[in-house]
Amino acid sequence: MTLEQELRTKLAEKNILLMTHLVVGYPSLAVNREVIGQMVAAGVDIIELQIPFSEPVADGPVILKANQEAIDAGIRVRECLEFAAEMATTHPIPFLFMTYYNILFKYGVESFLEKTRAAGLQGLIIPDLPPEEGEEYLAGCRRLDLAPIQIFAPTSSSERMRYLASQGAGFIYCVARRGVTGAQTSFDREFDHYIQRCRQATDLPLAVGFGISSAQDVAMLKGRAEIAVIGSATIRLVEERGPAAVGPFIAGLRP
Amino acid sequence: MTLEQELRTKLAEKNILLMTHLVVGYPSLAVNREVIGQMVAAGVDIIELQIPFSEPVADGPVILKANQEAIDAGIRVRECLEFAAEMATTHPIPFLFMTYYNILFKYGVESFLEKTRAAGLQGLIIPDLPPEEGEEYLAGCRRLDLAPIQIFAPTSSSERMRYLASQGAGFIYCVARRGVTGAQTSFDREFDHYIQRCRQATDLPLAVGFGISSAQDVAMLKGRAEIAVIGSATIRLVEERGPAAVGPFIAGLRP
Amino acid sequence: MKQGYYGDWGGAFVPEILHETFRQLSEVFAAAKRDPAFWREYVELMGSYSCRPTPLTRAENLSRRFGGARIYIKREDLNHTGAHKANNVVGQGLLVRRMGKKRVIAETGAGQHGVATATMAAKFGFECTIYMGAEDVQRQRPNVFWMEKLGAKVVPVTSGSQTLKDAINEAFRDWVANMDSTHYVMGTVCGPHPFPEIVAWFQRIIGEEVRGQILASHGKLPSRVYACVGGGSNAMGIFQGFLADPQVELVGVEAGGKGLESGQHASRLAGNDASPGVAQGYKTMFLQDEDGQMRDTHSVAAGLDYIGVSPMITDLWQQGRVRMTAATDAEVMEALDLTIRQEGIIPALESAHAFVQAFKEAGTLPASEAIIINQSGRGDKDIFTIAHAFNDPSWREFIRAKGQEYDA
Amino acid sequence: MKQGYYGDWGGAFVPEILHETFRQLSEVFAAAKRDPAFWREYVELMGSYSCRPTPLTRAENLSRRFGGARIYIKREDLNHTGAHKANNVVGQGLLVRRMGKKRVIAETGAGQHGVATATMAAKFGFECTIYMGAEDVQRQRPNVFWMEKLGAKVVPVTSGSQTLKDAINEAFRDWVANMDSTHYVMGTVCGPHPFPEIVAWFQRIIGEEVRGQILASHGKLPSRVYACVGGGSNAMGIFQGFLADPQVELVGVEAGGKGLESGQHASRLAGNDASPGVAQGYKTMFLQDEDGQMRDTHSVAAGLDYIGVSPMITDLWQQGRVRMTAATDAEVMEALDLTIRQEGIIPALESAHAFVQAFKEAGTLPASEAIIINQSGRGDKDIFTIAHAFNDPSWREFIRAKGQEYDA
Ligand SMILES: Cc1ncc(COP(=O)(O)O)c(C=O)c1O
Ligand SMILES: Cc1ncc(COP(=O)(O)O)c(C=O)c1O
Repeated sequence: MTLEQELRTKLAEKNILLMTHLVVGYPSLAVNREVIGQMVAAGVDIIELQIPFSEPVADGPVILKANQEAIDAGIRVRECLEFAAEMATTHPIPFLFMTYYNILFKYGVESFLEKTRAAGLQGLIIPDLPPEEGEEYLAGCRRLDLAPIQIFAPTSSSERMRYLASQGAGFIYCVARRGVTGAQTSFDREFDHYIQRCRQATDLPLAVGFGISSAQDVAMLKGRAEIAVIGSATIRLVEERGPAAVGPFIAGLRP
Repeated sequence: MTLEQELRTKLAEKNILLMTHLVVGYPSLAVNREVIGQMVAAGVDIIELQIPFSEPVADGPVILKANQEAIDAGIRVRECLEFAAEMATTHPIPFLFMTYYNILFKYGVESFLEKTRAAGLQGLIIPDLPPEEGEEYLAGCRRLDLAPIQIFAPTSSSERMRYLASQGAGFIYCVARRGVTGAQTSFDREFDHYIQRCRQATDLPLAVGFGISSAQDVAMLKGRAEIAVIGSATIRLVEERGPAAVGPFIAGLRP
Repeated sequence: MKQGYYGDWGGAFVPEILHETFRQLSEVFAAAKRDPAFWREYVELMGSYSCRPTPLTRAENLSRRFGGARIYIKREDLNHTGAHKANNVVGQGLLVRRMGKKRVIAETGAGQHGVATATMAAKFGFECTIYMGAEDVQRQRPNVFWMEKLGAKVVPVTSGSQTLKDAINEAFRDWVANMDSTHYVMGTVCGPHPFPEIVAWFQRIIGEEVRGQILASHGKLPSRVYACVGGGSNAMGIFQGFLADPQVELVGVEAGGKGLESGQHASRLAGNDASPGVAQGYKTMFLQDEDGQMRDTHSVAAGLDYIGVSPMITDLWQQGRVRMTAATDAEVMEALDLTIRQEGIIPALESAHAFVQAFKEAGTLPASEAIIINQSGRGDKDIFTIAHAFNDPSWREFIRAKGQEYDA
Repeated sequence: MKQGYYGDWGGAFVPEILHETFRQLSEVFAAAKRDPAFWREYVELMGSYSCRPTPLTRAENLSRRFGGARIYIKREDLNHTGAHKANNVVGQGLLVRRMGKKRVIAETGAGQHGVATATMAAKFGFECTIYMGAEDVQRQRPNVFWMEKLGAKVVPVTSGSQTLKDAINEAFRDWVANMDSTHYVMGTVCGPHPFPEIVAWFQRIIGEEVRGQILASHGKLPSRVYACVGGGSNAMGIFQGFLADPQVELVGVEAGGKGLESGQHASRLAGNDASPGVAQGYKTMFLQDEDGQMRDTHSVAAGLDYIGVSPMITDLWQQGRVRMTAATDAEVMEALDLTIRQEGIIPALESAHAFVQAFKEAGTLPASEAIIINQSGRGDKDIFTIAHAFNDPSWREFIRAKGQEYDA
């Protein structure tokens, strides 16, 4: 079953899916384990595992700091792969890698994708790899049945969206607004128009990220997108109130 | 009797004359008075009274400092004139003013020279006033019978010396060497040659200054020059050992 | 070859949200390149606002001292704001005006590019924000002071190593949010396409001038041309005057820091510590670990203290067209001292790297030959660093006394 | 008129021991003036070592702001070493070479002329000693540091007010002892004849260039030309381009310090506190008391903080050819701030005086007219003074922290 099919199946049961995110190794693999356990138990549908990179240009302050501290604490790419394999084996939901291209490039794109597949992950999100630069990556994903998640932005033209969609699989990650991860998004008329354009450009499910942190935000997305992405919010929560707070928080998002 | 005649008269008795120097108002008029008393009693033949100026370019560190401290202590040109008059009246030897041209210029050259004459002084030494710039001054001196002492330097050509001599009266002040006041001069072959050139350029008595501070120095000048000039040496002496040391010092110079 | 690539290097690894911005930038730049009036306006502005053409100085005393080739110095230090950085920022300023944007942002390490950008922004009437590693803000306070007086907002970047690369990341983060109003004035021939091309295009003014100047002065082409390589903009600027002349050897000099073996340097190409990578939007040789995490770099010259290097330089190096070497901090201080004393010229610490290598080689060339050193900037802005590096006791005393004055 | 006089002013009031030295200097200078190759060599050197011709910059933003005449700025700040001082010292360097002397000395106040002279000495291979008031050595440590790195000996002068005038006296004292080997590089159009003539002759390069530049840019002569006046060399330099054009009004700007009424200023001609005098070898208007003792002067700009003024300027002022005005410290800081922010140009504190007066008058002139401000130097060297004067808290903190670092 492809990632898209799996999501469609879930969507038959729920009117919106939740995708959560965490930075591997931040604050530690042990806490990651606990947080993921809470997420899965609270009904999360997909999890992005971010492999830390020293230059995370597309990320805002919360995730940036998490990347750095994980690296400073000594996390290695090899450990991330092992940890991802462990999670994918343990939990019955799709896992994705999120990272920057240099992590793949330096590892060897082919080998990295093979490891990803072997770990049981279903796709990857690489925000600094436009399809024009990703031939090897896209080919590898196709070959290995991994979903190379493509990203739409409000600044993308409709033509561009169609091109991106043609290169992607699984779902489309729709960046809700200008700016980096972690800040609030307002769901206004302009946003609606943007989502309409996304919808017209692709048949893939749409995930909307950037700044989603409450049941209200998630409710706003219902009927507009298929997947609500919760990124910085859980990292902040773990920092402030510990991993045990994650389950109730997630459960509360989709009451 | 002109200054030159007066000197010639003295030279009939002594084979070398002594000219001493002090800065009016340094350290105070009272000390000046005592020092001059000691000098005259010890047989000094001429005294230069330097009116302090804030920019004494031709003077070395000792006299420079004396100029400044006198000004800082509040000495005024008017007081210098009064003090000079008092000295010239009290003591039976010739007094000269030494100062820089701005003091005369600012006072009014004519009036200054008249005051100088009225005070009973016999001439002036103005080291920054070459004859080319001193028309008014030279004319005033001639009119008032004041000796505008001219200066020779080792760098003066013989032709230049003759020109300078033609503008001067009283005696010629021969700068012994390159440099400012206060440092030692060596009386070598070059010096002898210089003095010979001075002698050939003028019939006026020759005074030699710059760095003379011992009986030995004075003895070296005998037969070469008519006047030995003692400048910084007495200022230093007063600073170190007080005014009372001046008499014995002067007396010892010409044993 | 793929667009924006120089051999295997370059590209445009940008988040989708900037795709359109880059498209517009490429378009406006292409139009400007096609328009001869644009280059004329640029040259005119550099002539009336900065001091172009900058002179080519004969270094007679140094030439005599090394007793070989005649040494010439291209004087980019005489540009307005004191470095070749002006060439690039003024050019980009004209592009910004064409795009109708009203705000510029830039990263800066040593502060030179920040001061240059803030200056250009004041001149063109743009709003300006400069990102600068918090550590650099501390080290380069004089430049921060001037940027602020020039009306720029200086944002200290506290992430990562708090230096240049982190300032670049932070500038991208700003851009990603404000691309509609804002242009990111990249400071060197790095970053995603078309930045290397744009910056190199403006910096070629150095090479164009110097080619004519050396022919006029020396009657023939130089045998070697030396330039320091941080990002590579001053080097690409001067090298472009001679790329088509195979008899002219082009020599880049990287920061050897405490020595190539020490690990504390910023030599991407001359040393063996770098490997191919993709970061900050482009592919080149990076100083990174086996996982692809960027390493800390070191140089006495803040402007050379960077993890990556121009894809153009990497390509020319790979082709063998540019020879890459490195100068250590200690060699740099020595060359600086000598140049100041012999020629009355104070190179920037960055530029002094090029002098080191030229001095090593001048004596081995015949007197009939000429070599050119690109003096990318002036060193008097670096007084805090230079006086410190020379360990000048009166300087220490002066700063101590001033500090006490402000303590009171 | 007597030789070396400009109207009632000037002359050569020098001790006899220097008579021959001055004769020789006059002779060598006269020969150089007669020799067209000399001027050519000078212009060539200024073009290849410094950055001449320096540009004439259109200050569009300031022009718009004041809404009157078009403001142009002559960019002497882009000279090597950052000020018009280079024009003079390089010229005198060539004279020294002609005289066969091997050592130069100079006075310096702010340090600009000292740095310029030390630079020239390094370039020409002369020994060099710079006299600088002890107080200025303290205040201008960065310049002292560079002079020393350039190989010069810097002698702190502890006599008098320990500032510029005392440094001049001390330089004379050195010269009087060492005139055979040594040339005294007078820094401005003051001092005994032929110094004013020599310095003005070299500085006229500014006026010659700018006359052609303004005609090319504006199509006609400017209606006014503004220059700050310390000794008067940058002013004489630019004014000489227009002396024969009565329709061009020449405006000199002196240091108004804390106000002309405060007594704490250095306005010889714009104020009423100066009177004719003779000091430091020449006759001019001096700030002196009734006895002829020189007074303490004050200015935020060390280079304007001087008791006398060029006899040439005094004459032109007396003739009504040059209008003299003054700018206060406070006005200067304001004009500096505005110029930096509006044009991205940092004038030296000295130069900023000229900007003050131009700003006061620009709005009263029609838009068809042009005015020129002579920017004699760049202000980034003045950072210690400027940051202090702006009372910048981050700067204080930076210096405090550096001081503590050196305390440890
Ligand atoms: C004076 C100077 N030279 C060189 C450089 C290095 O940059 P690039 O290699 O792009 O010329 C810098 C960077 O700040 C600089 O300020
Ligand atoms: C930048 C600058 N401008 C002006 C002056 C004043 O001198 P002048 O009046 O001779 O130009 C100085 C003197 O140091 C200076 O450094």
